[in-house]
Amino acid sequence: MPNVDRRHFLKLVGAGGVGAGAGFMLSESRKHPVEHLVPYPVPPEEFSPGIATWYNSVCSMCSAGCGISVRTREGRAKKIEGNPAHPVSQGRLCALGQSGLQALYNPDRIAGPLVRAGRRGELEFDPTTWEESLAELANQLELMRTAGRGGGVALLSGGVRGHLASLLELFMGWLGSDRLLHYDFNHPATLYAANERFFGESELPYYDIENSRYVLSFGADFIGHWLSPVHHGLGFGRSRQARDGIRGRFVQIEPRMSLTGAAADEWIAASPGTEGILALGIARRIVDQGGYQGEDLDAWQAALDAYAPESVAEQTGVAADTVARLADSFAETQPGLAIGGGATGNHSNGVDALVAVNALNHLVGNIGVEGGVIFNPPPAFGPTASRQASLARMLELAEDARAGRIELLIVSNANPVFNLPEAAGFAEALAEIPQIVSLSSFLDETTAQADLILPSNTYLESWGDDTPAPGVGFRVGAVSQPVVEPLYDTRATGDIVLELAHRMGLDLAFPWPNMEEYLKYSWREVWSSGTPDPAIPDFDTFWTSVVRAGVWGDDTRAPSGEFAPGANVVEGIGVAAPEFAGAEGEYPFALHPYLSNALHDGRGANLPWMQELPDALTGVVYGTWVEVNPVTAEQLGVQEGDVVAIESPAGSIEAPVLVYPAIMPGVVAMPIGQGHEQYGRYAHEHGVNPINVLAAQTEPDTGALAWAATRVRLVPTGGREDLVKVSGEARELGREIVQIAAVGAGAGAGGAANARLNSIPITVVNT
Amino acid sequence: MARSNALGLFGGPKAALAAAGKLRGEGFESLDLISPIPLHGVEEVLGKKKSAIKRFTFFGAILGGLGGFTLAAGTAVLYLHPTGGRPIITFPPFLIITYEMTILLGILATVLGFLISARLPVFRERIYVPESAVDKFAVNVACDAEADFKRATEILREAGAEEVTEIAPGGGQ
Amino acid sequence: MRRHEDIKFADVNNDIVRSLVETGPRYYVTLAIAVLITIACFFFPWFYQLYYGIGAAGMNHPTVWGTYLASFIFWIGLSHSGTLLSCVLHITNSEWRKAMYRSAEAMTLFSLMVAAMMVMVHVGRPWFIHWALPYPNQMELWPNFRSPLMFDVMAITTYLTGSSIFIYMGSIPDFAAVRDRTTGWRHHMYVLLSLGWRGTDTEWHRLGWAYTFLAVLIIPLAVSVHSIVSWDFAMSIVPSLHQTIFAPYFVVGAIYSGTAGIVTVMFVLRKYMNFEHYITKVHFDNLGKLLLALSLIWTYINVVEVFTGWYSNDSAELESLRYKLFGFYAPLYWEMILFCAVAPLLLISKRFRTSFVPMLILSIAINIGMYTERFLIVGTSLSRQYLPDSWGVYVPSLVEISILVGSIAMFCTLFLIFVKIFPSVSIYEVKETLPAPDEGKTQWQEATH
Amino acid sequence: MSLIDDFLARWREYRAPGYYEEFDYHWTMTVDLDRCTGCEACVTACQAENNTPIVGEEAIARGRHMQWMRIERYWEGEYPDVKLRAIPMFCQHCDAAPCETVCPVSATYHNQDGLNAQIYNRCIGTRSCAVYCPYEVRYFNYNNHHWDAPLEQQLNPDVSVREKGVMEKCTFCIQRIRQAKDAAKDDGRRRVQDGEVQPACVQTCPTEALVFGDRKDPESGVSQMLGNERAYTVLEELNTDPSVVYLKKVEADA
Repeated sequence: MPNVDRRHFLKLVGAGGVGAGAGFMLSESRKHPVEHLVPYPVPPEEFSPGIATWYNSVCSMCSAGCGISVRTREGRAKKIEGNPAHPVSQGRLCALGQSGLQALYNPDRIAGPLVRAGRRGELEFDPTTWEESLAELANQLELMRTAGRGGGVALLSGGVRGHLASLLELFMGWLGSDRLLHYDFNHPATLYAANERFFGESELPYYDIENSRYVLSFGADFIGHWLSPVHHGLGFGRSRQARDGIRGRFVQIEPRMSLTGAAADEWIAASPGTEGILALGIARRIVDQGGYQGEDLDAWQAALDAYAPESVAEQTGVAADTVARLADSFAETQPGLAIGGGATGNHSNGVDALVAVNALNHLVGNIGVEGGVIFNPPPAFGPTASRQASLARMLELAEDARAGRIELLIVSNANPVFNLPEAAGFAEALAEIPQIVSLSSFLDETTAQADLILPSNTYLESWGDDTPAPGVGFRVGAVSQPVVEPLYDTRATGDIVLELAHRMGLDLAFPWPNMEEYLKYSWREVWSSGTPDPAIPDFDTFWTSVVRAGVWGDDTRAPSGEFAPGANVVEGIGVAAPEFAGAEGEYPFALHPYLSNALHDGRGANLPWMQELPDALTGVVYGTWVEVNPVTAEQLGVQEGDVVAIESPAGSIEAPVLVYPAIMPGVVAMPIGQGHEQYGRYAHEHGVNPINVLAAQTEPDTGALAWAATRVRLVPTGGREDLVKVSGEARELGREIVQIAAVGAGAGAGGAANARLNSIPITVVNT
Repeated sequence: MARSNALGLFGGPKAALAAAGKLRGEGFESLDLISPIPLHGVEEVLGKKKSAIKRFTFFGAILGGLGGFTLAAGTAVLYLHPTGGRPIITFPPFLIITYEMTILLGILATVLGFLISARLPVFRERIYVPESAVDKFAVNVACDAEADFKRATEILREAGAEEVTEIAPGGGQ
Repeated sequence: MRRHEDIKFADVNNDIVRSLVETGPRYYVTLAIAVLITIACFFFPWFYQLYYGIGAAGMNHPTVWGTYLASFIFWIGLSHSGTLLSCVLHITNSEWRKAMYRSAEAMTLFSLMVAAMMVMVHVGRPWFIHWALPYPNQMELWPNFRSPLMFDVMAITTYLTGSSIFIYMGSIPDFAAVRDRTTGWRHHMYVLLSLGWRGTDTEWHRLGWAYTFLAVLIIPLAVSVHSIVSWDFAMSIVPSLHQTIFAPYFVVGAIYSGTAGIVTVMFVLRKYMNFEHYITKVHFDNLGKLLLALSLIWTYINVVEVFTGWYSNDSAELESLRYKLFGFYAPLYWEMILFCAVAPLLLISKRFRTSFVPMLILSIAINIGMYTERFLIVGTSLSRQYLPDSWGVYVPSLVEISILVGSIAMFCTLFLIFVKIFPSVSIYEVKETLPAPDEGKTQWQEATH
Repeated sequence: MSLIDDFLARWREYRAPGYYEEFDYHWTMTVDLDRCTGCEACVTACQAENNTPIVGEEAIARGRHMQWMRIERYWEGEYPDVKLRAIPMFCQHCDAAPCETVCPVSATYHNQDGLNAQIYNRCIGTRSCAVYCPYEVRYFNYNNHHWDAPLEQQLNPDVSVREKGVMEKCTFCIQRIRQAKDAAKDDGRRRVQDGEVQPACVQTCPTEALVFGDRKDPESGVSQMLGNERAYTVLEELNTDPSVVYLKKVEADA
């Protein structure tokens, strides 16, 4: 240990709690001066060897925006846990969020800037320097901007919020391009549209599951991956068992049992795409039974006239008395909550269906009440105009590319080549773009097509901030700070953009040297918008405490006013029969793709923990399968492991069969996430990508991809592919392993269980 | 000649036993029968033999039993490792150790007893005829005086010895 | 070919010394093959496994024990007839024991050694296997004597010691006889081995007593050894292993497979060591009767096991039973029933019992069946335990199969070396069965002619 | 005569079942199956905390997964009246643990905290503990495991990485318990307070289905949960006396 005198050394060792034998260790270290106890000649200020340091930040593994605390030891990130102070995660975290560490320490990260050497897609790259590549790129952009061809630049990013989104907005604005798009496969575009139409709200509302007594979910796998799974999980647990004498009841309506369906008290299979019709059937029953007494009762009766129990039962496949029972118990049990999403929202009638679900909440008076739907204030910061791209918008981009209107495409942490159906022709369109720059940390399918790769930091190495969506009913902002030094020669996305702007001579418009300074600058506004606190006299104190806590918020909910939908909204209520790509005669099964719990939309496929995390419902790891009902399997003469071809009008893939007991006979389901051709050693050559057989079918209102609206046929190939599973027999055989109690038994368990303390005292240190 | 041995070789056990009986009747005390197989009826001729082996076995086994239990219980007490909610000193498993150790030490003590009582091993030269390991039966008589030796030789020859040799004391043939 | 009663004492010495000293090329070729197979099939895969980890074998999450443990039980079982049978017959003074007991005891010894090797192969870190012994150390820790595996360590140590001593004690007079007929290094070796034995009446007397005491001690020991091996399983709470009948089941199975093993060895010795006139139809007949009796007891215990399992109506027991009888490994189960319960019924016929080649085939079949039994005990029970989610299937890997073959070769190697050092037929006890030079027929000869 | 008295006193002590009359702590976990959704956040948390290796597809196909905890899934009924019941399964830290007695080298034993401890260094890999464990929660290192660089930088320095031939299993995050005890001692307190220590799985559980604490503290969260009428232990008939107590799932038609 050079540069460390004995006293200092003892102090360090003592601080590490391993004081015993230190003298021996010291003499040993002098004997072998080349061996370092700590691999730093001069230890950084922030840590002591042996003592963990925790940094609060924001999870970027999905769009929920959970607050996280990252445990670091000796400058390395060791564990991600939920930030107890963050209202979304409240100290908890999902599996995907925890494996963010493996994004950081992924062996397949791009270690430095690369420039294409061979032909496109041949994966031949030469290393280059930031200096050279940024100078060249900035030069090119500046030329285009001054020539008025800035509109030829397109920037396609993944789900981005907060000030990074603002920065991109600003940058593209200065370039003079309107082609700034965020593409996220899981973005609930139809939900936004339905809320806009019914509530007139542009933000997602807060679903107060925690205080609800009855949750009726139409296709929304809110515990698995939908919107904010960790927060919904908290709500689920507390609704179930945190209240004395009250146990929330959960009903899940979907054609294939999801994780939420398995956790629910009742799982009801409705024909794919008819969930909205079922919602209206329930609504009609509520209205008929006098459960709604609003002034516009007549309008409602008129709107719901077509949804008589028999016709609903016929269309949805749910028995009329079940519809009546659901309606009665939903109307009776207050506060209740109706949630719609997932496949329900991503069908040809998605927006209408979600409007119907919203209508249910309104009919029983659950808007703006605790345990119901609570509207969110506008986000604390960030751009207001949504740049989220629907399939239609992406198709437009592809069309522009084909027409030669795009000269330069910058892709940042988005993977449209993987996440768009092959039928959309996006990959072919990319070939028409003269130059593609990727800012991805990984060599994914889209980056493989790039001419220049400027690898960005992972979120654990970057500055950033976030406003969770959906929020929790009040304004929340969270700061994401780097928890470790960048591992490689990579730069944060924001820093790359700022650097480009500087090199383009836009110093006046972008006066901040780096992302951290930009954030500090922007957060002054947040500071001044809050209520003054004598404990926080100046911005620096504010900033330090926000970075320490990882989150800032104003935890008072605005009182909700009376809500009533407009007359034309009520009039327009109605859900058409779903439309599928592919005729029923030729393609007998509706394909129900779903987001894998662990791999999400495929982004988790390069994380070995996620690859080895058994699927929550089937126990399968590493692979794609097609789930069929036991009856269907018998009809097709297939059993588990038999490979079938899944043929749709848009394409064909092959996958082994998994006989799944909880799926409708006319439906087959496939998990999304596998089937990567690139994306590193853990991702590629596992499974297939069901997105590739989806028809480019859109929801007409939003242009969103209706990913649940494709029909397929299954053709046994005669091949075998044993599914890799961690579990054996999935039947209990009467062994009473999971024991069952009747409703009312031992309710309200665990008031004390809600103590949300971390095991180790958290030391938050600003970097 | 202070002392010498007369060794008679017989073709069969009956003759050898008869010779031995006669010698004994004549007052020769130091008699050895050397045979390729254990002879039945030796005791009737040469008197009952007693051996201490059974005591070795018995005490060896007792020692083994005590030692076995002590080993198991002592180990448990010295290296306290609570397991499976059982007491530190548990009888059923320790009795099995006791049982095995009883037998082990019983066996070892028996071997020791055998070696001691049979005065083995011996690696110096002793009175021995290799034929006695094949099909000859030898009677070895220790004689104190010349007269005794002559008498013994006579008896042996009378009993049908195929060959009688004189062997110097403490040596081979 | 000489008749048994025509054999002279000197012939016995001649024949047996010849078997030790005269070695033909056939022996060397056989030995070389056995050694080569041992190295190639046992040590090479084992070293690979030491390098790679137990993962070289096919064991997995529910089935953490596999063929190594099955082989261990098998070899321990095979060891059971030799010394035990020899002791029982010695105490009951059976004459027909005398020609065959030496090689039977040797079988015990070598199968125990191979079994001990299987333990080394079985454990994950054999380089620390000495931690299972109580020796003074600086780790402040001694083994756990509450463990059924420690019972094993103690029992097998005792049994190995006891068997070695027993076979050695019985051989001392023979070493002395051979000592006188050999020269060179052999002579020196036998001088040491015979301890200066002369064959005086006192020595014979002491040997007789000591030998009898040893026999008395070894009988309960042998019974305890396989009981203890069975407790490795029965002390667990694995369905279909946690059974009170396991100890007698194992002991009977062990004696059964050991007796079959003796038949095999007898056949080989008789055929290739030219001991036709010592090992006769009488031996095969008697062993055949014993085998028949054992097979019936074994079958009975198997039926009881199935019946009690079925009668319990316990989900775990039933599933375990169903899996064994009709699951993935069902063909092996029915093979075992065929070889160990059905085929031995042929032994009812005296003609069968006294025909050498059919007896050889049957004895090998029984041991194949008994190996299967041990494999099924490990493989099927562990695959189907209490939590259905943790069920799995275990398939042995090539390394395991190779090590099994290698362990058989290792046994053969040891046996081949044995027959050149130990008189594989007891010289003095065979002589006891012959008429003494000045006597008529022995009792035994009268009974058999 | 004090020698004899002393001997008798010790004899009685060592003949007492369980040996420890009083554990210092009696760490207990409760799992509310009515809250558990089977989302497996706990599985990843455990893997991250305890350096559980990434084994690869082939190893899993051969049944050699190493995650210390798993979610067991059991289907009940047939379509459309079908239910999936999930139950987290990890080392139950039985007070009468079958695995402890069988280890010939004392590599697994019961410590003063009521934990079923596994000493990796001492393990010789007989795997008998895994056979004796009815919950199938012991995992064996069939080979050395490898972390592709730089994934190894994530490894938790408080937990060792196990070599081939060694059995491993859930420890109730003993390293966290140790740290909490040290912290309590540094604070001059005698005992760790409720909520100060949580294993990784409990810490992360989004539905708060898992509760961890000291059973000896009557005020602790787990003690309250243990009093719940839904409390039961898995495979109770085997009398292993687990330290993991499950709360029955509530079903409407039960």
